[in-house]
Order: sequence, then C-alpha cells, then structure tokens
Amino acid sequence: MIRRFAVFLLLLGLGAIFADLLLGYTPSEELNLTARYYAEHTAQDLGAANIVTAIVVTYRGLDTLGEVTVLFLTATIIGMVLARGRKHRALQRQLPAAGELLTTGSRLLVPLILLLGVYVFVNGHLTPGGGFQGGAIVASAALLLLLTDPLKRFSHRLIAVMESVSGLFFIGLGVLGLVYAGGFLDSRVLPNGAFGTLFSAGVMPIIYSFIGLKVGAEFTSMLTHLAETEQS
Amino acid sequence: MDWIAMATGFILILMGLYGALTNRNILRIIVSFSVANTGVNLVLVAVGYMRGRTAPILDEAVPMADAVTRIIDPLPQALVLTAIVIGLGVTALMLTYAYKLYEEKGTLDISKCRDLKW
Amino acid sequence: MGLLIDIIGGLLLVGGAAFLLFGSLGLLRMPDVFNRIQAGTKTTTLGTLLTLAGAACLQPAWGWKLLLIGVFLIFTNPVSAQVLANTAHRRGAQKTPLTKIDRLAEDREGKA
Amino acid sequence: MNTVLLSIGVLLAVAMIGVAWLTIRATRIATAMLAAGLVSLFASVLFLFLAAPDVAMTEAAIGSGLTTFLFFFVLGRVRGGQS
Amino acid sequence: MSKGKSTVRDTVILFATLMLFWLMLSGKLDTDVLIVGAVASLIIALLYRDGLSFFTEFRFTPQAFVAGFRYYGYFLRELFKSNLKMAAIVLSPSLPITPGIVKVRTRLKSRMGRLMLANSITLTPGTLTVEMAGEWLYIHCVTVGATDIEAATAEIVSGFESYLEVMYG
Amino acid sequence: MVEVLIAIAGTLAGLAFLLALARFVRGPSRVDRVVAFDVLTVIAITFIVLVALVENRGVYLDAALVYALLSFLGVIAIARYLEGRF
Repeated sequence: MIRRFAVFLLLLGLGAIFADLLLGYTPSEELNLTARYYAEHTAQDLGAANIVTAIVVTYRGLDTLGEVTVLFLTATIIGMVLARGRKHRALQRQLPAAGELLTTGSRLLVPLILLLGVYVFVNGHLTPGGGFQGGAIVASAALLLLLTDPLKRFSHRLIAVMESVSGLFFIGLGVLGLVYAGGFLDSRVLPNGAFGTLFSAGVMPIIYSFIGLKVGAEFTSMLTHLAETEQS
Repeated sequence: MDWIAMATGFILILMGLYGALTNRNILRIIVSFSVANTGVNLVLVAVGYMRGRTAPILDEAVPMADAVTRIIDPLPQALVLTAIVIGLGVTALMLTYAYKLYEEKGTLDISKCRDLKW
Repeated sequence: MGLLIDIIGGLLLVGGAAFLLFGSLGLLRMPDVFNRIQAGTKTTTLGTLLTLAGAACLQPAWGWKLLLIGVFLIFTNPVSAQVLANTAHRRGAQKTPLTKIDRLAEDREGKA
Repeated sequence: MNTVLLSIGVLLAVAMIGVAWLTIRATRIATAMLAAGLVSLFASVLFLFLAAPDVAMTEAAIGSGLTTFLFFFVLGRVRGGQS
Repeated sequence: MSKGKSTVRDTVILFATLMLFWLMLSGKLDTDVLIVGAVASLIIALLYRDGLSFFTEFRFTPQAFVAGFRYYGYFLRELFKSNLKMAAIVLSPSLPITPGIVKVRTRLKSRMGRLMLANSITLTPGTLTVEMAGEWLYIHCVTVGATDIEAATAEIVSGFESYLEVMYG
Repeated sequence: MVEVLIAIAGTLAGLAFLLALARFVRGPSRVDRVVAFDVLTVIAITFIVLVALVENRGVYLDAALVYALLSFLGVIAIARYLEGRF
C-alpha cells in the first residue's frame, strides 16, 4: 500500500514537471546557430544531401564510433552470458518443419530483403536511412531464415570476421581522414563529387556501408546467440 | 503537431514508469521500459520540429539555396537515431538477463528474487 | 490532360481508402478468426495497391518505388496470411457455427 | 489539407495512449508485447509526420521489428514462468 | 520439385532479378548506380545459394511470356471482382456467409508455380490457402460452393492453374 | 480539387484505422490481435503515402518500403511463437 502511494507521488511529481515543461514550451521560428551552420555548410563542404547522415557520420563521427562500440560490447556480453553453462548436447528437439509455402516464400524474399538493406545503407547520404537501418534490415533477413528453420545455424566465425573487418575499415577510414583531411573521421578524403549522385560526399557512403555491415553482424550475432539457447 | 507529439511523449513516459513500478513480472517491466523509451524519443523529435518546415534532406523539392528557411533542426534527429539503436541493445541485454534469471530460479516474479535484499 | 490524370489519381486514392474501410469493417464484423483473416488482410491489400496507383498518377516520378512497394506487398501479405491461418487452425481456433465443412480437420484426425 | 494530417496525428496520439494502457495492463503477456510493438509503430508514423524520415525508418526497423521479435523469442523460452 | 538443374543458371537468373530490383529501387540509370548494384547483386547471389527468384523455374518460351501477361490480366480481373463481392458481403446487414474448408487438387510441380498459385488463391478475397501438402490444397472459403474435390478444383484452382502450368510447369 | 480528394481519402483511412484498432483492443484471442496488427501496419503504409503526397517529398516512401517488410516479419515471428516452435 505504502509502495503504491510512493509510486503515485513520484509520478505526480514527474507529471507536474512535465506539465510545466509543456506549458512553457515555445516553438522556435528560426534555426538556432548550430542548425543554421549545418544547413548552410553541409551541402557545400561535404556534398551530402541528407544532413542527418552528415551529422551522424562526420560532424559527430566520434559519437557514432562510441555507439558502435556499445553495440559491440552488448553483443559480446550477450554471447558470454548465454554461452556460460550451456550444455553441449545434441539437439533433441523434434520440431515440425515450416510449411512448404513459408519455405519457398522466404527463399524468394531473403535475397530481396538483403538487397533492400544494401540499398538503404549505400544510399545513406542521399535518402533517409543509413548504416543502422540497413544493418537492422540485413539482420531481419537472418531472422527470417531463423524463423523458417529453427535449427539453422549460422557460422559464428563468419559473423565475427565480418564484424571485425568492417570495424577495422571504419577505424582505418577515420585515420585516413586524420592524415589526408581535417581530422579523425573527416569524410573529405575523396573528392566530394557531383551533388546528388551515388559517388559523392567523399568517403561518407563507404563509412556508412561498413557501419551497416558491422551493425548487421552484431544484431545477427545477438539473434543467433538467443536462438541457440536450449528450450527449457 | 509538435505540441501533440510532446504531450503524448510525456504521457507515454509516465505510463511506462507506472507500469515498470507496479508490475511484478520482469518481462512486463521490460516491456513498460520500452514504452517509456518510445516516449522519450517522441519528446526529443518534437523539440526539433518547426511548423511549416520539412525534413533535412536536400533534393529537387528542397534546393540547396533555401535550405536555411525550409528545413528543420537536424540535430535532435541524429540524437534520437543513436538513442533508438542503443535502446535495442539495452533491451536485448535486459532480456538476456531475464532469461538467465529464469534459468537459475525458475520464476520471473521479481518479488521472489530476494538474494540481494537486505 | 494533366488535370484529368490528377483527378483519376485522386479518385483512385479515395477508392483505395474505401477498400481499406471495407476491410476494417469486415475485420470487425466477421464472426471467427479465418473469416477475419479473409476480410482483413486481403481487402486491405487491394486498398493499398489502389492507393499506390493513385499516388503514381499524381506523382509519376515516384512510379518505380511505388511499384516496388506494391510488389513487396503482393508477395509478403498472402504468405503471412497463410502462415497465420495455418497457425490458427493448428491451435484449434474456434470456428463459427455457420461453418459447413472442414476437410482439413477431418484429414488431420484421420491421420492422427 | 493540413487539417486532415493534423487530425490523423491526433488520432495516432490517442491510439498510442490507449494501446500503451493495454501494454501495462493486459491480462496476457503476449498481448502486452504486441501492444508495445504497436506503440512503436504508431510512434514511427508520428515521426514521419514530424518530418523525421530517418528516425521513422529506424523506429520501424529496430523499435517495432527487432525489439518485438526479441520479446517474443524470450517469451517462447520462458514459457510457463509467466504470471 | 525440379532437381538436378544447373545451379549456374539459377544464380544468373537470381542475379538478373536482383539487378532489376536495384534499378527499380534507384530509379535512375547512371554508371555508378549500375556498378554498385552489380557488385551487391553478385555478392548476394553468390552468398545465398538457396535463393529463388520470380524467374528461377520460368520457361523462357514465347508461349510462357504470353501466358504470363494473360495470367496477370486474369489475376487483376479476378482480384477486382472478388473484392467487390467481399465488400458487398461486409456491407450487407445480415452478413450472408457460409464458411468452410474445402480440399482441392493441383497438378503443378515447380516450387515457384505452387507458390504463385497459393498466393493468387489467397489474394483473391473469399478464398484462403490454409495448408499445402503434396498435391492437396486446403482452402478456406467465405461462401462454400461445391464441397466435393473435383468440383471445387474446377471452381477455384483451374483458372489460375492453366496459365501457371504453361509458365512454370 | 485533388486536395479535397486526398482529404476524403485521409478521412476514410482514419476511419479504417479506428475500426482495426477496435478489433485489436477487443480481439478475444491472440490470433485476432495479430490480424489486427497486420491490418494496422498496412493502413500505416497508406498514411505514409498520403503524407508524402501532401508534403510533396518522394524520400518519405523509403519508410513505406520498410513497413511492407515489417508487417510480414512481425506476423511470421508471432505466428511461430504461437505455434510454440522457436
């Protein structure tokens, strides 16, 4: 009873704060200084059409590096926690196979989903989307395979190799930016190219593609680790 | 629109916290947290919105020259992008621990886990 | 000419939305799971296809992408409807008393 | 024209709150998870209304897709431990 | 199931289909788009060997192409007709339905042909494939017509099957 | 003229959304709720197309592509869970 009351009080206080914030909120009419800088300079300096991508990959590239690291740590911890105490016994589950329609349908759709993922992360600097979304879509393709055949096993070695190689290339491109351009993760290693084409915005699409592969590998590794736990 | 989204986001945060504090099943607590997470994202995106403007992507519809007067603030969007991805990582971690806990104790009721209580 | 195509596109949009409404109405009114799947998922698929066609009339430059969304829908939606119906049948979902015949249940019982 | 978008936005917001109530107070835990996925879905459409297509795509692919799947996956593993 | 066919042919067809999809996604025909699309499609086609595409078991004969076009025309016509019927059912106050699951037979052997048949049957409202086992299809109908196997086959399946048989075999 | 038609379409789609939502809230069994989930995702695609038309931004359509995929994956995942075979 006391607990309920405490929860109620806490929520009431938070609600009061939120209501105050909400009533005091005045929508701004003009872009603030940072946003104005991004709006004016992104297209000329970096050649990227999608300003959000420019911020994620170049202006705040270190943030993204940290984010990818956090994801990597999460995937590793999940793997370690789930691998501990797992008994290496033969799979004894008797699972009926998926129906013929689902099998054929997934074999038809998986390549298309993979291609959609590649499109999303290669075109990150032109259209909405980018490495994280593309990586999630690539992982969805792996998920579809897992759903169709629960006993399917992906090669952990392949996933790990893909993950680390993409990570290495990501860091390597960042260091190249340090050597040949303004600083770490600067995208102007390659020329900017014509605005609005696929090969533009320096190394931005390449970096985002590697982020996409890395994120896709990390998500896939999380999913496969969870899938390999035995049903209790 | 921004005002509506912001109010909805705040209400979602409150509801998520309420659910997380009053439920006893760990999985339900995690689900409530994910609702609160969505609410936070909604509030952050609503802060960056400006009326009558459009997405920060330059193409035929929004030429480079009048970008300053036509696009909205791109920075909150980049932040929320990060937040969503990290949110998935955190959720996956919580779920993994919930599974491990169930394997050890055979229950998901949080009031039964009294090992660390003093 | 351009105006005519615009109006056709707008009418297609309205027709698509109307089919969405019929689908949802069927989803609400039908008595059991299978009929709900029938009314819900497929009428809405046609509704969305019509909406996409209408948008393609209004903005011809988006045509390819709209066509692609349509193709994805045509190939994903029936598969998910089938999987769902199969699951419902396997779980022994309740069938409305109006049901005349169920060959699948007969055959499954015959085998088991 | 903008009034229609605005009313759809209000509709989405109200639907989100209703479905969130279902999330924290559903009798079955699977329903709660499904409702959480639905909250994410509506939030994603609302992001698009707020002129943030990047965020909308991320929320759709990650928040509504992979997260819901992870929930159901773990729920399938701990079947019987629900209360 | 057609086994023993050259996998090289399948891979090439998958590659071509993926390339087509890439061009539809991009919507333009520049050199850089083509290069990146070719590399991505090639990697996916080589990596995922089980992949099927719409044309994997397609017979590349003139009759098959003609049948394909006529199939799509027939399919769209059926789609509209049955959707209107469904709308009438939903809107009528008394809800005149007599649902049931009937069993029908198909002659199709190829995987793509069977998938297309099941999808077509499902997409036309009023009929829904519930299970496919061997040559038997179990179909849920909102208004059951004939209940015996041969008559139901003639009613539901044969329209699509005659075209699909020419296309895929 | 076209704006009026788009407005009518938006209203009808909104009504459809409400009806499907009612089925989701009421739905006696979980399979009913999954069907409603599927229908709501498909209606969301219509919303996206309408927003793209009103705002005249073709780039919004990329999100609709992801949705078309998502409804499929979500429904199959939940159906597999309900069958009890993960």
